Amino acid sequence: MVVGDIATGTQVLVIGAGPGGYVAAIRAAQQGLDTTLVEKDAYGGTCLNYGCIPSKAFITSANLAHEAGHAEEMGIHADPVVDMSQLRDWKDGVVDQLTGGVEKLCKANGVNLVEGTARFKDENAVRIAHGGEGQGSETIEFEQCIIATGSRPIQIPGFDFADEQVWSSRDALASDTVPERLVVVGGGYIGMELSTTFAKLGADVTVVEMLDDILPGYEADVARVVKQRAKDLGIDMNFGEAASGWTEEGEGILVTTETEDGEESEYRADKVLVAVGRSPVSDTMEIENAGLEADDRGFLEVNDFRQTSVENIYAVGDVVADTPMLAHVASKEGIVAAEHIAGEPVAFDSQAVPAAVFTDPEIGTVGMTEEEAEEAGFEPVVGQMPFRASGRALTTNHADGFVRIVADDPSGFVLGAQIVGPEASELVAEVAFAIEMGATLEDVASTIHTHPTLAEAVMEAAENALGQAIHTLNR
Amino acid sequence: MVVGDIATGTQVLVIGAGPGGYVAAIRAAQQGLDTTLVEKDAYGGTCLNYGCIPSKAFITSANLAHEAGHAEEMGIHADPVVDMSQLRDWKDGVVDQLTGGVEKLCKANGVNLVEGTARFKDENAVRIAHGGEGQGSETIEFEQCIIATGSRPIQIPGFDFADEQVWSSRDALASDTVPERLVVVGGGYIGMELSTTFAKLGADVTVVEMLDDILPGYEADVARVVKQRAKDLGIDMNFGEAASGWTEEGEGILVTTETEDGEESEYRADKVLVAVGRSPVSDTMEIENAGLEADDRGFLEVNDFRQTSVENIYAVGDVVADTPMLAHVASKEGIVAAEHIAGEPVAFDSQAVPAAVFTDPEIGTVGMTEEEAEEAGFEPVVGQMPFRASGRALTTNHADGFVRIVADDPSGFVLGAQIVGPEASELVAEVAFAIEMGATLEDVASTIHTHPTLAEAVMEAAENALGQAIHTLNR
Amino acid sequence: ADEDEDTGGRVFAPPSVRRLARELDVELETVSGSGPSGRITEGDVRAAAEGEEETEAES
Ligand SMILES: Cc1cc2nc3c(=O)[nH]c(=O)nc-3n(C[C@H](O)[C@H](O)[C@H](O)COP(=O)(O)OP(=O)(O)OC[C@H]3O[C@@H](n4cnc5c(N)ncnc54)[C@H](O)[C@@H]3O)c2cc1C
Ligand SMILES: Cc1cc2nc3c(=O)[nH]c(=O)nc-3n(C[C@H](O)[C@H](O)[C@H](O)COP(=O)(O)OP(=O)(O)OC[C@H]3O[C@@H](n4cnc5c(N)ncnc54)[C@H](O)[C@@H]3O)c2cc1C
Repeated sequence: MVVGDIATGTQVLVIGAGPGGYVAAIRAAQQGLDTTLVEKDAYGGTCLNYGCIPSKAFITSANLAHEAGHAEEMGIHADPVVDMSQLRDWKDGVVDQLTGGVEKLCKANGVNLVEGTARFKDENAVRIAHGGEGQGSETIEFEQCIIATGSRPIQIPGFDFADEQVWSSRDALASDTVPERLVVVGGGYIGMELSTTFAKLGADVTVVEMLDDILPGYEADVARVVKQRAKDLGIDMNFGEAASGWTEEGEGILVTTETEDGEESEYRADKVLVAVGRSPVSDTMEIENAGLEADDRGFLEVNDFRQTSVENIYAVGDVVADTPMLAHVASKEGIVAAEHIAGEPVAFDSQAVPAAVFTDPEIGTVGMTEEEAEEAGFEPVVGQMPFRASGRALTTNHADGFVRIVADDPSGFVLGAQIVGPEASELVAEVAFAIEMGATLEDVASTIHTHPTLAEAVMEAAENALGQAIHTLNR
Repeated sequence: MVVGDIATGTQVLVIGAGPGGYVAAIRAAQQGLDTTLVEKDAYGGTCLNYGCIPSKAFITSANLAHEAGHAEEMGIHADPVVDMSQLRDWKDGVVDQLTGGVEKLCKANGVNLVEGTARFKDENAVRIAHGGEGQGSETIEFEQCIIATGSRPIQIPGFDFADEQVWSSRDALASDTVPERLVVVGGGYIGMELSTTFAKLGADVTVVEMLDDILPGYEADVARVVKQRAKDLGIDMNFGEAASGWTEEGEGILVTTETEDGEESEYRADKVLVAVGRSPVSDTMEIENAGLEADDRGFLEVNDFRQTSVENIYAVGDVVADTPMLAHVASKEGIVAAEHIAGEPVAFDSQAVPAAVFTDPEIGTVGMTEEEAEEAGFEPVVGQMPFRASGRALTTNHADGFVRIVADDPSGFVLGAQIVGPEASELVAEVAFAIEMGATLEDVASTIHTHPTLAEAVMEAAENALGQAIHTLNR
Repeated sequence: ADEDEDTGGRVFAPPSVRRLARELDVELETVSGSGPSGRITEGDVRAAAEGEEETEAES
């Protein structure tokens, strides 16, 4: 046990062990740098503990149970019951396996692990406050630092996550019961993933969204496929309404919303999940002591190498301004920062960042939409393949949605894709790779794709853009 | 109704409407060529009617029912019952939708459709015998012909597909009952796909294979993952035994096998499925009248443009020698033949042909194995990522298997991949594309892959080959 | 697209080529690609780097 303030030194100090920080630390150690990783809560950060992983575990089980219960068409007669506390335990097991893995991988690569909260003393040292009482503190001096402190859910007035009726996404994913009635505030990707999941698990779900559609940022025809399915699942979606507060009522609660014109509505519920976005965590480390300043929303600005305004201090992940708050962006930024410190000729030069939404069906997008391509000065040509014309999609009984590919004319360079449908999260990988490679429509169209697979739809969309699709009519 | 022999003419005549023929016909028509497609049985050929599509439909339903019934770990309690005749009807519906689609697409592209059996009169004409009696016959003169007559299941001595106890894959996929006990002769991909499917649907399955492993042609560590799972499903696998005959016994049958040393074994069953391979169909068209000759196994030899020894007669698909008997190969060859006729600068120049096996788990392979790369004169470097280290795989509860990528050292050019695990059939698409693009390990490794997806494992395998994997230890 | 339009920093070169360009201190924007549709290849970057050296040696 360490008591009193002792000082140690490290070449690279990484603050936060989420997918930004632990990846940065491992890569730094792989580059031969003496590396220390500080984490105040749990290895794996938001992603492994409260985000990507637990949500996808819940989604798998909810999908399987729901699908099996609704597959009479395919000859399957079943009445699945989900034991939510068993599901929670299984999910916890998956999380433990992965976070344990992260810890082991850090150690195996020679990363020094320190538990505690890091606060800057100056631009070359942090003080670590350990969690337990009387644990004393520790000063760590560093040559370079990588800040990877991530993000937290945004709270809105009138809804306090401390109340047991008010859920953050983290609370929802820790639950071992399914509320009978769930109001979800926010129709973004986290809100829609959890709405779908809880609806499939048997909750009566109501979504309240301030804007006029779900999944802002996605094109209307992409969102429409998910919205239609959500409707079919019985999810009640209400637009143009902002949640203003809640009160207890009988056994449950009453959630109040308000339109811009001041019109009020009330929704009965047992829990209210607030999923209106996440804000960066830049206020836990006394960054001002290092001469750093966050922007007005709390983000840190960085250059192509992920350096902040203080040259030897880098920032990666959700805390960084201007890049999407996604785990794989955090990891990529972590790699860039670590390799840059090691003197490698790297930069965050990705041409496109893929993103997935694990709703029903899934969404996978990468690069530019047709509109964005036009705005960027390209002359976009677009090709589309509906999954209802895909043999593989029909045999999986999931044939809603489409693959759309956007390219430049006449160069044929692939610029983007919007995919909504089965395994969209996986299918987008090929297009992301095509974009990074500077590949053309012809490259994609003339590569043999295995039959019968969903990936054929990517090829068909490219053929369609070239006016020579086989399984769909060319315009 | 046409009676008597009338002669019509066409620029391009395509014989057979499987994935080789219908794709060739559509593409030829798209090139502005006057095109006629002759089919004696059903649009879509083996693939859509009796192969790829019906098998995958059965697999989907069997998987869903079986998974839901074995997911207590994830909290799902269900006892699914599969109504086999309902499943068969659903499968038929999918097939009808797709074959109807093929017919529509042909017409929409301006392909003339003719029903009947084509036989060569000479190298510029075929006679069409129509199916019904008294339908007369028709002569079609052509400038170019594309033969796409496909393949049929091989029969072995002692097993006649005409007997109702003896199943071809086609019979198995037409069944509306699940035999209590099923003996499967042949552990190739069709045999193993159907063994797994019927085992999950409740049959007691015994596989008899002449060689000493299942899935000949796949590496041992790839086959092992599927074999282990087959064992866990209760499939009894017997190697080094050739099926020699069967007799009726009581309600069922008794299948006899023999080892090389003459040792006999007997297996009780209700049906025996013979899946020992397929042979080309080159004997339905009197090819000798066109001056063509098949090799001793019945295949037609072709050049890079899919021309046979008779310049204006092309051949594509299963009937062609030296390329794998796969639907997507047939389609690619069809496109090459059609475009070559149209004068386009094409050739069958694919660097690698991906292939998938839809067992549990799936297999997806493309390009060279490590051994093949060595034999070809490369200095292979190999990278691997086990799915048990993949967050996405763990959240789907399917974490058996791995992604292996093979590349050349030090150029880094990607040469191949062997994938066994969840969605392997889809994941192989990215590597196939990388090979066609002449991409390097670094290109794959530094492309951002969405988290959490299985496709990340492809990136990790590439990183592993470069000695810098994050989620698995580098050697 | 028109050659002279500013297309938001998009470069058409594989990641490995982009890295090589940084390693050899070559500005990708100044390299004309010899690949399909003008895609920049490893050879283009190496040639540009050598050209640079030659120019430097001459001056
Ligand atoms: C419900 C949900 C679902 C999601 N699904 C996806 C998805 O499917 N795909 C995807 O890409 N993204 C998803 N995300 C987003 C993803 O979780 C984040 O983008 C990702 O976790 C960001 O990684 P990070 O390393 O920047 O930060 P984090 O993962 O937030 O990790 C930051 C870490 O820093 C620690 N820390 C903070 N301050 C200090 C300090 N002063 N000292 C020491 N330690 C400190 C924190 O305890 C935390 O562990 C999801 C998020 C949620 C909430
Ligand atoms: C159970 C099973 C599962 C399979 N699964 C897959 C898979 O997952 N992926 C994959 O890639 N492949 C799979 N295959 C193989 C695939 O079906 C074949 O590779 C593909 O069908 C070959 O296409 P083709 O066009 O060459 O021939 P076919 O599809 O066999 O079509 C040939 C057509 O020609 C017609 N014909 C023949 N002679 C004449 C004549 N003289 N006149 C007029 N018409 C004629 C026939 O009636 C037939 O319709 C599977 C096969 C089986 C049996």
